[in-house]
Amino acid sequence: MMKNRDHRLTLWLLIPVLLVLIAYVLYPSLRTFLESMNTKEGVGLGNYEDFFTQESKTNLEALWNSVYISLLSVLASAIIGVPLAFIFNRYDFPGRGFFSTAAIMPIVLPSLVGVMAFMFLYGETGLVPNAIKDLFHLDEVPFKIGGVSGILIVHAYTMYVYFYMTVSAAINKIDPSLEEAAHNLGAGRFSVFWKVTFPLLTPAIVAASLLVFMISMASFSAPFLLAGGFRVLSLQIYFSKINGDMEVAATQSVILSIVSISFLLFMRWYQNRKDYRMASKGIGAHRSEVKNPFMKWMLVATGIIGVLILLLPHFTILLLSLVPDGTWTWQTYPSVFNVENYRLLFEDPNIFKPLKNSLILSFIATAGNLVFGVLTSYLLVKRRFVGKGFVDVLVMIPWALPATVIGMNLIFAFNEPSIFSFGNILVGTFWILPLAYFVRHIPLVVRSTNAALEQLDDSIEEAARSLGAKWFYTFRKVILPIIMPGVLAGTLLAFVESVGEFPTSVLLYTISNRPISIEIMNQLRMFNMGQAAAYGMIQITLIAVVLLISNKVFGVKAEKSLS
Amino acid sequence: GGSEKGSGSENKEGKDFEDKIVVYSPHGKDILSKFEQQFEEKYNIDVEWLDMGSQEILDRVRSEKNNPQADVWWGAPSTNFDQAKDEGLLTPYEPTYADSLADGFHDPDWNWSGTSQTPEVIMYNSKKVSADEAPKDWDELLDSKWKDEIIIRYPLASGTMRTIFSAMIYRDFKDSNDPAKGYEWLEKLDANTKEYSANPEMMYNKVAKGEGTISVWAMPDVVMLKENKNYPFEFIIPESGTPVLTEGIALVKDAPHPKAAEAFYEFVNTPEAAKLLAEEFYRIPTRDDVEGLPSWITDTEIKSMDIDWKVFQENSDEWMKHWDENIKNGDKEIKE
Amino acid sequence: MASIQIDSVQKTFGKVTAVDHLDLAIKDGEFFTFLGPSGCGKTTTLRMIAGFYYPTKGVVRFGDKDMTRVPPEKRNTGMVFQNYALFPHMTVFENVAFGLRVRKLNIKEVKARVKNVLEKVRLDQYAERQVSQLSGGQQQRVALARALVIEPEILLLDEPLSNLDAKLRDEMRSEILRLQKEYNITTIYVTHDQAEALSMSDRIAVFNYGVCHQVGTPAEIYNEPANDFVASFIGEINLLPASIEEREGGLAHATVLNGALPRPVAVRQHNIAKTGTDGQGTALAIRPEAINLVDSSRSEDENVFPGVIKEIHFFGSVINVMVQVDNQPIRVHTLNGEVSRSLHVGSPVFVELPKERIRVIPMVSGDPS
Amino acid sequence: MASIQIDSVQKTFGKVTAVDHLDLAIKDGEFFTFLGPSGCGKTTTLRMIAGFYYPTKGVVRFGDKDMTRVPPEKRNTGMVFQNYALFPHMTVFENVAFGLRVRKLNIKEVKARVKNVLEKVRLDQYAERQVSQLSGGQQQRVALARALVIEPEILLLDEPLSNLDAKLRDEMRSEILRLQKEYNITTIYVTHDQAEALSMSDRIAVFNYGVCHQVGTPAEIYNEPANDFVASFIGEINLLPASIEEREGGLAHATVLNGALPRPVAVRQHNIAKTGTDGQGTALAIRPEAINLVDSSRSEDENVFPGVIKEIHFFGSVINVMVQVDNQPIRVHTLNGEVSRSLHVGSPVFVELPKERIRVIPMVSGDPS
Ligand SMILES: Nc1ncnc2c1ncn2[C@@H]1O[C@H](COP(=O)(O)OP(=O)(O)OP(=O)(O)O)[C@@H](O)[C@H]1O
Ligand SMILES: Nc1ncnc2c1ncn2[C@@H]1O[C@H](COP(=O)(O)OP(=O)(O)OP(=O)(O)O)[C@@H](O)[C@H]1O
Ligand SMILES: [Mg+2]
Ligand SMILES: [Mg+2]
Repeated sequence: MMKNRDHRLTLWLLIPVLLVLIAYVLYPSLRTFLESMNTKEGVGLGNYEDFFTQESKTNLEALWNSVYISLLSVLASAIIGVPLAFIFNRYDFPGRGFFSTAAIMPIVLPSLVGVMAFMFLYGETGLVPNAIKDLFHLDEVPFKIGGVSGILIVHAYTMYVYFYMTVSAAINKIDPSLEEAAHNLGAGRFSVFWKVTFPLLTPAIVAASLLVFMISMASFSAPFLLAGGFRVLSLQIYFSKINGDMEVAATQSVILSIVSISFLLFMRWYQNRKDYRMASKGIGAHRSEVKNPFMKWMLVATGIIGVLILLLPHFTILLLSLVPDGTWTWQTYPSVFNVENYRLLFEDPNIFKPLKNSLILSFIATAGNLVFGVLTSYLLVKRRFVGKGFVDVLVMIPWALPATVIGMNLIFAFNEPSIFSFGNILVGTFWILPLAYFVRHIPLVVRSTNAALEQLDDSIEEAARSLGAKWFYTFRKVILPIIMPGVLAGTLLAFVESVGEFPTSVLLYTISNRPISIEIMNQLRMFNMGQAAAYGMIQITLIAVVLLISNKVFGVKAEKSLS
Repeated sequence: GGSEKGSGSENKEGKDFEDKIVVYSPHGKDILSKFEQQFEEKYNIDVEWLDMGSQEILDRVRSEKNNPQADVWWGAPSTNFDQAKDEGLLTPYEPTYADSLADGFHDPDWNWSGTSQTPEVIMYNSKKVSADEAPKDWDELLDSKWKDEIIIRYPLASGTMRTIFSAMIYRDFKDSNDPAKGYEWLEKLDANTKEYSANPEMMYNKVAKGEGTISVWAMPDVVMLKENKNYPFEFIIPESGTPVLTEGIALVKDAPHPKAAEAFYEFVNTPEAAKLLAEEFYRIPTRDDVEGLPSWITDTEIKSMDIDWKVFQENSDEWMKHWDENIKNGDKEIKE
Repeated sequence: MASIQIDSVQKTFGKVTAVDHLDLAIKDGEFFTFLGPSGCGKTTTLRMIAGFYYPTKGVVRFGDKDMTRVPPEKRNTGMVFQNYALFPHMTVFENVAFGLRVRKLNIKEVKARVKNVLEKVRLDQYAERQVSQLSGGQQQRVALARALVIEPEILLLDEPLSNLDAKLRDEMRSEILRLQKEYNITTIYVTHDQAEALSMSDRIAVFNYGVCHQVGTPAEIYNEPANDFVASFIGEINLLPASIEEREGGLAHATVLNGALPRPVAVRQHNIAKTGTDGQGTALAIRPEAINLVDSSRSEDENVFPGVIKEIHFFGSVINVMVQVDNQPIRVHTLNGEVSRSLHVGSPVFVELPKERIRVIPMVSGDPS
Repeated sequence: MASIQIDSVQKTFGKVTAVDHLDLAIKDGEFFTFLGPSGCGKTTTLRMIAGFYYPTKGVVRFGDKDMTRVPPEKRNTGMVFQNYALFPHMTVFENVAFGLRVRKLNIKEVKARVKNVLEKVRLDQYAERQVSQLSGGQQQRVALARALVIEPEILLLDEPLSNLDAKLRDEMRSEILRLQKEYNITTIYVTHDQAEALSMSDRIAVFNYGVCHQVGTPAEIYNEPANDFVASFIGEINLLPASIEEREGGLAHATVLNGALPRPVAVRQHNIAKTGTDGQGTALAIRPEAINLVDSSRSEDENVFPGVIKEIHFFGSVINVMVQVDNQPIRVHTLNGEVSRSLHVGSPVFVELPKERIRVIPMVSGDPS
């Protein structure tokens, strides 16, 4: 028997969460683990032994490279994301709304086309280095990206958004009187930021760091495209798989997950040392008025220039989409522009089908993520139960494993009827893809919601309950509206990622639900760079429109809980 | 044979076909739509196709083993098919035109048959390198004058490159049964290589823009890029002979629409189809009875390397793994 | 039935024991006050009654019903949180209406009741403001209104008036009392304002370090404190450690320790507290306002001692005079009236400690101040 | 130099005017108190001095320096926020040490000073706790310690003791005063506790609706209130709307309006406030403790009126007696002493309004209560 109703409520909430996690995360992942235990001599840890004792040490080298690149990626993303979030949320200036939305555009970049855009921009024959070279009559291009620096730049570029979004959501929740108190005690702008604002953002920063660390560990396109031979663990997995060594691939995946999860545990420990609930008395939220005009405009200028740089790859894709095939091959700069690529695309009567598919799939998956994520996060942050750490780890696994592995896990698990699929074979049906997106993006919503909940004073919930509100009512009317910005940050990220998701899509899509990323990939495979770019532009526009609408619709609501 | 029960629709020739067929193919939208349209016109069978890379098709057919979705797998190097055959993913089928296929162009058990052949060639940037300068044979690639001029596609993920690299090892291996010599050769190539590109587009781009000037690649692609997309590329068939890949077609085991699948199997390798593929899509046919082929095929003399693909299939994974772990110079690619 | 029974309740946070072996019986409709120094466990106890904390040990009952583990929303309590806990995303109106909406009242009634209670807390013009745009006291009143409007069976008020000015406080007090009597709401009140506690409460419990020292009516607590902690916590008091000696005819004589006073002091036998003197001795306790400043003509009377004025403090209507009698400083309160104008620092006076008003109580805190 | 000059400062939030045309000159080292009802603009004014708000109009000066737009960290003020604003991610020690660390003191001195101040606020055992694990009053003391430890030039205290019990409050008060005198810190204090305001302050400013009604020493404010708002806000007072009639020989006679009292009341000419009576008339103001309850032998004396006891309230050391004289209820305070024990509701008494202690003041609030 349960001790009391409160525990019972926790249990009622926990059951569905656990069911979903076990069915769609744990069970498939166990398949990977079991796979990794297969050796030529039967079941055992032989593959793990090989991993560490291998003569050429390529695996260890890859592991080490992955870890340090991931750590550097976290750092670089934070350095871009946190200040941008700060600038766009603390200062008001003309066009702030536009720029703050534009700042999340990097995540909209279709992965392959996006990295290629980088090459066109900053590679040895790229536009920017050559433009500088020609402008200043240099003999050599002044710089070019590639190798580790290239990977880092692309990572920082695409992943700072996680910092930007979660921190933006959190920054408005900080009681300004805390910063005022620090100023009042004599702390300058800088030390207030470092000693008060920044630490108070810890939940958000931890959330983002986790997301970025893990996604860099599992990142594929950037190391693959930018440093073909450079060894990182995610590539090793891919090559093992291509080489047909499924057990080795599985072993490497498990090790990658272990590293990622260790990082998760470390971050959790770090965060739990302190308290971030703004439990100060009453509602202190008087918006701070302190403004130093010079500083302000400096920051604002930095912000705007930053956003412009961030949008360069998008412009490059636009440029590529306007250059007809075959007119920009050996030339340094393109010379012919027209809408030929778009014309070719739109000749296809089915052009809008993948768009529609992507939207529907992403919508279904994201709706699931929203409900599941908020619930799970609430359990993790505000409820006490045994095995919390385990649930926390389960939640992050889909992010710790490379996307292809997730896809394969799902295939293993659902190409035969099981109770978790209600006795159906899911592989080859419409539903497998939304399921995959859902599983992949569980951590996004959970993490960003965690960050918001972590800052919420418990007595707000208590007040509602003592006024007679049932848990669910309280949750809907009080907690949810207050944490909305954090939830939205995660949900939007999940949606955008779903629309662009490639690695699982390619394994699982069917004729009836072919999404947009596959279409782009196919264009690329047929060497239609221009049309791929045109498709990319359509994707970007689509997501931008969705972002804009959600900003308009939800923004209003979220704004209220910010004041 | 009309042994199928139920839902087949009557076609012009009075055979019973299912009314639908699913094709997995890496051939791309242009080819697939064209053949879809022609096939539907002729047989009144609805064609659905999934367009994806051949490795992905293999993965997918494997993963759908319990619940096959596809009927036909059209287009992949023979090595891929061999692998699928070993895993029991294919159904044997001997087409009506079996006689027109040379022995190397089909599986001995007819698990697959070839539709086109792909000779591997040395490709160069014709704006930077003249035809005289260009290397004429594989071994010339090792000349130090090409240091940092060679850009090749990262081989592990590419069937084409795996074939070329394996062939280089195989040259000596077939006699000595020892890959050491071949490894040595690859090491020297590695020393001259500036960069391994992750995908073909990057490689084309870099060679076209002159970041490097030489590469090795499949001949039909080079022709296509040159003729269709204006790339400044030319190719050279290595004098000592070159591996020629066979791309084929196969039927998926337990396919839901086996009859229609056979019809499609036949349809895409008729002489007319082969000619169309050659003319519009730069594919060299395997059938020896195709008339009126374009000049770039007829004018080129291909010296085919004699290869036991069985040996290839058995060893190439290991060779590539060795290359990846021991030969590829990890530091080199990060030189910037 | 909303009487509250707290049976040997204990609450610990890790190693900290916030409440220890607490037994309380609060009657239906009673106005009950928790008094005690900062950090003594008042809020913790309230929160256990509201259901936000579960006692580590012990039972909480409402009437006959064991409520120890019933969730807060099933308890029908209204609470004003010490930190207000207003909903930041709602306006004043929405905050106050929340409890009514939960109870599915129709919109018209909700409006009417919210309007009514906002008028009572003088915030009717602020209904549409966001709560973050209110001053501290205004926020506190919103919290109060939110708890009052649902007319709960039990009202838990954690320093609900601490940020209000005296006048408003007065009005709010009457309002709370009126409501409490009208609907017979059992009320538990936490305050640091003793005047408030004494004037409003039916009964008072005095806490220290998680332990309850005395429960009683205001007069009991004030006039017959159980020990020196209660005596010195409520109001000002002169505590003279003493030993009781001769007892005869309802009278006793107490010798103040350390020879602080020149003569023994006469006390009434019935004013000696019955509770055992657990080893720390006894003290004479007398309120400053009970002491009379008399003139030299009475210098030989019982319990009259000569002294010198050391300090005079002005506290509004009362004047606080510190008189040094031998080694013993004695605090005397006198009204800010004509008489007091003649008092000056340094002048000699006589103090009379009327024996009726001296209590003899055990010492528990070891620190007679 | 830390005198503070506030010159015709105004602050509006949207349509709300929180502070209007405020002029204040606070002297170096002065202990200055803001008094006023909830929402009258005290916090807003403090925040303008601390630099968190910029005045919509007007200038703030420290000494001769215009500080209106100087950022807060350059002002060397220490502030206790009404909502505490403790850093939730720091322990008690870290919170208090923050200001010292910012000033780059060496670690040993930081430790010593924090320890010292924590002892003063009785929190030395709590140094390593997270602030969320403290009770309300403990949190408030952390806030206080944090502001005191930096020994700023200007101390801004926004109800720093509202959640403390009377004893602790007393100790904290002395501590604040001691520090203030020792380091000559200019202090601005917001409180709702009048006794506190009266006993601690050098001068007091009384606000209402963003307007300052009177600035003066405690005695001035208490004994010579500028108008009925000030009079009734500070302490209790009897206000009798009256018209002043015959004036002769330093004496005047006032007729209480509506015939509430049977006879005119004698008042001293010099007790008539000089400020103009902006149209709302004048009132007699007399403190309850100034009124004497006399026996029938004096029934014919000047300013003695017969009445009946309506209510008796017990307020600790003081007893509040409500006497009905004709139509006029009159509030009288008397000590909880021997005399008061003979008072009973319903019994007739005589009240004397000593003419020395009656003030005649203008009425501005329109609501004499
Ligand atoms: N940010 C704001 N937006 C709108 N109105 C505000 C804002 N801050 C304060 N006010 C209003 O200004 C007035 C003065 O507020 P202030 O906080 O100065 O009051 P206060 O004197 O400190 O009151 P209390 O004693 O209740 O704390 C109040 O009526 C309040 O509602
Ligand atoms: N969550 C907690 N963790 C650890 N200790 C706690 C916690 N909550 C309260 N305490 C401690 O328990 C004791 C009692 O706290 P409580 O809040 O009940 O005091 P209180 O009587 O309400 O005091 P105040 O008048 O200052 O509000 C305090 O010493 C406090 O520090
Ligand atoms: Mg408390
Ligand atoms: Mg205030």
